[in-house]
Amino acid sequence: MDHTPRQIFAMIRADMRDAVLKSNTPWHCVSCYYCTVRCPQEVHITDVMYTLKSMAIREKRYDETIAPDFSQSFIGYIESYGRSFEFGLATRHHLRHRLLQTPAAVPLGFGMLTKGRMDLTPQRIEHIEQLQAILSRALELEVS
Amino acid sequence: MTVESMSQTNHQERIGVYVCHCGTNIAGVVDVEEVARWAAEKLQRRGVIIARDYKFMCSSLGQELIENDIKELGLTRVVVAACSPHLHEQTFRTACARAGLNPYLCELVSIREQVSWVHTDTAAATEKSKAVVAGGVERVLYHEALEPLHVPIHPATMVVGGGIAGIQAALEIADAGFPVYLVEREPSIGGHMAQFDKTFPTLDCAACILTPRMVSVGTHPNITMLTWSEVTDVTGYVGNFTVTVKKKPRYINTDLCTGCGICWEKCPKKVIDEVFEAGLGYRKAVYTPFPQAVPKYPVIDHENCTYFQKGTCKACEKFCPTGAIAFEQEEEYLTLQVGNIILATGFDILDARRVAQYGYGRYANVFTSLEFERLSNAAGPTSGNIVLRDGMTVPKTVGIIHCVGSRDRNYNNYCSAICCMQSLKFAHLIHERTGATVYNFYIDIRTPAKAYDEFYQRVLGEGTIFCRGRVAEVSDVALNPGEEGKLVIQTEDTLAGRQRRIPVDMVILSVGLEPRQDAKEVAKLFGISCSADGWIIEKHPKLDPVVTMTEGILVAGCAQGPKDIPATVAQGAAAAVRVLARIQQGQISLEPVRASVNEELCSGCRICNGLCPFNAIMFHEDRMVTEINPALCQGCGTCVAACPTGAITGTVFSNEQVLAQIDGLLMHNVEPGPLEPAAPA
Amino acid sequence: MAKYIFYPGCSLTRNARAYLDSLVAINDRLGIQLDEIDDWNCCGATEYMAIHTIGAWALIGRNLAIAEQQANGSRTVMAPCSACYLNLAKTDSYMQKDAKLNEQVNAALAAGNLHYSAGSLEIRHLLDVIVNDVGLDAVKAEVVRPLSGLRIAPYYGCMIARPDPEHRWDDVEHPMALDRLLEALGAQVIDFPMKTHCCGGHMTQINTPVAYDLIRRLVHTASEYRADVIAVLCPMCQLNLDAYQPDMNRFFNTNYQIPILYFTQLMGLAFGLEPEQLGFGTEFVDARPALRRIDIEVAVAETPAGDAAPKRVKKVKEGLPMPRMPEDEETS
Amino acid sequence: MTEPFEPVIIGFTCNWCSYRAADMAGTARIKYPPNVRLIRLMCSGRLDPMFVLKALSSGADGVLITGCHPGECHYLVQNYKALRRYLLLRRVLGEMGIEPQRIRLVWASAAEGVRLAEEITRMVEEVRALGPLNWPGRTNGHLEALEQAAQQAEGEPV
Repeated sequence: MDHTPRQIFAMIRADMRDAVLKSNTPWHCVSCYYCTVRCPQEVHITDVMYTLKSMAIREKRYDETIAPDFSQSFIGYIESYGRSFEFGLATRHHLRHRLLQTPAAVPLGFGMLTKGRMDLTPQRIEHIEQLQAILSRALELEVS
Repeated sequence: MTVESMSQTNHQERIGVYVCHCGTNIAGVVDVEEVARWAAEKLQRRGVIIARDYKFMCSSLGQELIENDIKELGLTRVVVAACSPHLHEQTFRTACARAGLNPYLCELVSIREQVSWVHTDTAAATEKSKAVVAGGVERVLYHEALEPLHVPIHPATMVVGGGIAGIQAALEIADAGFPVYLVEREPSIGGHMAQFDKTFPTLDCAACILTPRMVSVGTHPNITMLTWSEVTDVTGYVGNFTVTVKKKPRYINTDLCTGCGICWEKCPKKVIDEVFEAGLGYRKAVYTPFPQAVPKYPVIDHENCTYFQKGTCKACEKFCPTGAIAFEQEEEYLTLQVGNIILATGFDILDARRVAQYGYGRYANVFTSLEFERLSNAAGPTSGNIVLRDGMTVPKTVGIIHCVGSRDRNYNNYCSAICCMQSLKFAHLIHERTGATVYNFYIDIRTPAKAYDEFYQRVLGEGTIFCRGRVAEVSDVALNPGEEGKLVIQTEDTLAGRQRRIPVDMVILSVGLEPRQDAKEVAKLFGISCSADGWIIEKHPKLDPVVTMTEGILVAGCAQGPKDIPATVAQGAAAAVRVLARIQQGQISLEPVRASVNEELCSGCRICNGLCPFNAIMFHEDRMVTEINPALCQGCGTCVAACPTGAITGTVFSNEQVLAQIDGLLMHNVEPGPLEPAAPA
Repeated sequence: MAKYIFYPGCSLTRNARAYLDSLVAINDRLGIQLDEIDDWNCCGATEYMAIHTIGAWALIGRNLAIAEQQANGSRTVMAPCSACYLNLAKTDSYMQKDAKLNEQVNAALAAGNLHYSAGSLEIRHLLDVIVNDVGLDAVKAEVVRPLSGLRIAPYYGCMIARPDPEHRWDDVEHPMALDRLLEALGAQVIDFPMKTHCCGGHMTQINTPVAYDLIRRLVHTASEYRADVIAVLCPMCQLNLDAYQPDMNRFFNTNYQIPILYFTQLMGLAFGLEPEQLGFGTEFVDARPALRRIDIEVAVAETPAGDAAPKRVKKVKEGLPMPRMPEDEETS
Repeated sequence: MTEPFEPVIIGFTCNWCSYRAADMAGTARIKYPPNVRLIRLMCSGRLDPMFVLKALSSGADGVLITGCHPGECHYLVQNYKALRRYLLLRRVLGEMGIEPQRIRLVWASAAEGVRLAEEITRMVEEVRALGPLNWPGRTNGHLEALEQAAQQAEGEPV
């Protein structure tokens, strides 16, 4: 995390747009919402972090790529199948960003498969075309 | 600028209109010159013979302007368009009276609070101002010359709350020679101040400076102390309140009791003292809260007394050398007449359990500030030894967290005003008595009063560590070496720009001040209002801070808002002076807003009879007419609105006045052609 | 039988199979009937919102819209996964409060011939349903094999009690619902200070050292408090604490062995059901040693009292009194 | 292009709570539309339904009635009487074809400047949406009304 959330807010106030969107801080947010409930000024900090992430994606301003890529892979499966696909996500993400650590992750993946906790094929919802229509309309609304 | 009406008419009323700029407060938004010009021209047929605008109508020059016009132009009515009548109605009425015009023939309409301060568009604000002026002109035509009502002031005063504010107020009035009833719901007076050890910034011993005052109250011939008592009912009005006070049974015959203390020595029942010791110490079921208590007589706590709960014990009775134990006592109700009431009901502290992330109630060594006051007090449960909750271990590191529940929309949005200084005082005491390392976790340090910042600098010089940033949480989770067995304070040091985990032995939460839990009910009982936060609202936040909107009810100390001891004492004294002024006048003049019945028109339907909560309406069976007692009438006008025959009329707010004002506000009196003003009734 | 519209979420169909199996196993005993949302889609977890905000709301909106059509005799949507629960609840709440958002979501849904009237459904978590609808007395009545002697750390994770848009929980920092439920099962529930701290979320995929540290502080604290088991109510928490516990041990050179079980599995055990019905065996950290503790009742009783007592000293006899907590006030 | 319709609303306030709320809104510089013109009474209990009828018949498009919150009346219980009259009046006006949104009762304590401003804003928006009060016989600024009103004020009950 290159800036504390407080620094991010100070930077927003100082109009340091580029630096804010390039910061990896929002990508370190795990959405635990502690900040949101503890903020004495009732700022919805988690939601602000989401907004910063989506702005950075739209403007392609992020320096580190792991987290944005993970999110994009994740939603790619949703857009194709309507459900998340852990096996595909894990393998794709590992091969792309953690090639060297992949051997270490094999036992975990193997365990997931043998314990019946992961599928090799994705599940697809019945009306995927309906979902895709909704999502593409949403995208139009977002960019307009 | 002055605009005189072009043609003088023979109207029987001659009205002057005065539009105030209030510097730029009004003139910055409203085109005041245009309003005056318009009034002179368009309202001329309604009797306006002169309209002026002036920089500050309330200044002596502005008032003279009106006075001169009354004298020279023979004005019979005056309309001032300026600020709220709650601010300056009296000013302009007095000006009229000086010039020989009955003060009730003056009408003040607000174009500041209701126009320039709430609107931004000049054109719209100017138009609205015209309507407001027209409403005032139309209304003033129906004003009557009235005389204020005079009410005698009962010389006795009631002070509710026996903390330092109430003590100060009671002593000031009593020393001036007038009787005071001091009502306190706890067994002793003294309030929160009696719980403290030292007072900032001078570090005087609280007991040393408070005890003499308490003794003076106890022995003062003009003060009747009613401790262990509560006000249950208030009726009447300024000068003449009737207050009912419930005296809870002490179960002690105070005529016989010498306060020797044998009863509480012998009492077998020990209970946690949640009030005076803030839950940190014990007391017996028969007790005085602290050794210097005034009065010295104990009370028996009915809930915890073995005899009352189980039917046997009476140890206190057996050992009492004077036979003062009186189990048969019952609660008693006193009815008292007083002229004024001062509310000095104080504050509560925020329930620290609400801020769950700081672990109060879960972690033994998290203390509230009030608990720490008792812990550090030489007369407290540890005789002033600063130790952990095990009762013996001296802490080596202490973290003091500021602003707990204050300046936070999740709890209280306001600053509690005293916590910074209190925390600095704690830091000093801990450093002095234990040599422990002290951390202060603060957002901002606020030390604005005399010698406060110097105290802060002194504490800085003593080596206390300050860490700026709101603490995230307190936990007993050891993640790093050195954290085992400690409480860990997790915070972002916003000056260093990084996260810190600081292990400490003791955490003190500087909790915020809150209105008393029953503040709303108390306000209702005394007919006053509380702000959204729950503090009692004063008449004016700057210029009238110790008087409430209800005549005869005053406020002092933290009941009005968080404040330190010097400010509390100043308010107590100020409230007393206001009361003394009233008492010495002997009487007070009140607005002559009263209802009366025209017996000719009264049909005897009795619709109004049940409407008056003050019992001012009586019905004469013999003549079958209703009559209103002006001494009891409070002027609300509900009966006026209800009377189907129009037999009841109300001064200052008559039907004619209100209906005429509606016409004015809707600009009926402007266009077109000439119309004689309706003759005032 | 009380009927609930059921949103299982992607995890329950696979990696959190044990959660679903144990829920299905105890359903009847609790009088809960599950009516699964037809053709539901993923809630987007914490990822979709990071890419397209309106898309994320619409994605969730589709589930709500279908659920609304399906609502028949019940308007309560129940989700057992905290992230799903929060996404559904937050969307419903924000749509109610923000007219523009409401309009945009429905404009997107219209592309799929769907519409959702914000506020028409009530979104609740499984734990909330069990504690508040079924009730602890009813749960107690079903207990045939109390979990006496089993020390459980109740772990809520983040998204169930926070940000709590509809104020369904007693405290956003220190909730008590799961504690009370586990107590009703006869277990020894520890006052777990990390009960609402983060499990690491998606950090396992993004920054493993950070994730391992977040996992470590939970497992470490539970171990300090001598917990036999950590009870969870969210598939993400279970996955991170369980599947990544061995990796985390390798990373820090530690050897924590704390099984991570769904609270429904523990309920099933207390209700006398067989472990096989409850999805035991799919966990990475073996739960058998802990299970053995409650099966062999004698061994538990033989444990010296001092061992079972919390390590922390809460109150010394002659010390200063502790402040009274709301729970104390209720019981006194 | 025609000017957008700007309604005129007459507001009745009580001396102790809602007039002070209006003062507080001013002191705090809280903004609300200039369409409302306030009249001070001592108590909402003073509100004669005739005042409302008079205002509506003389050109107001809506009437706002304000007072202390229930239980906080300076005169103890008189705001309950205002409430009763308000409910009855709404029914009567409803039967006369006047939309219920044109008459509104708002409780505002002396501390609730913000709330009062919000309620005023909301009411102005609602009445603006309704358009001008279309009440046969309404005088809209003609003088006969004043004369009639003056006669009424002479003592004829309504």
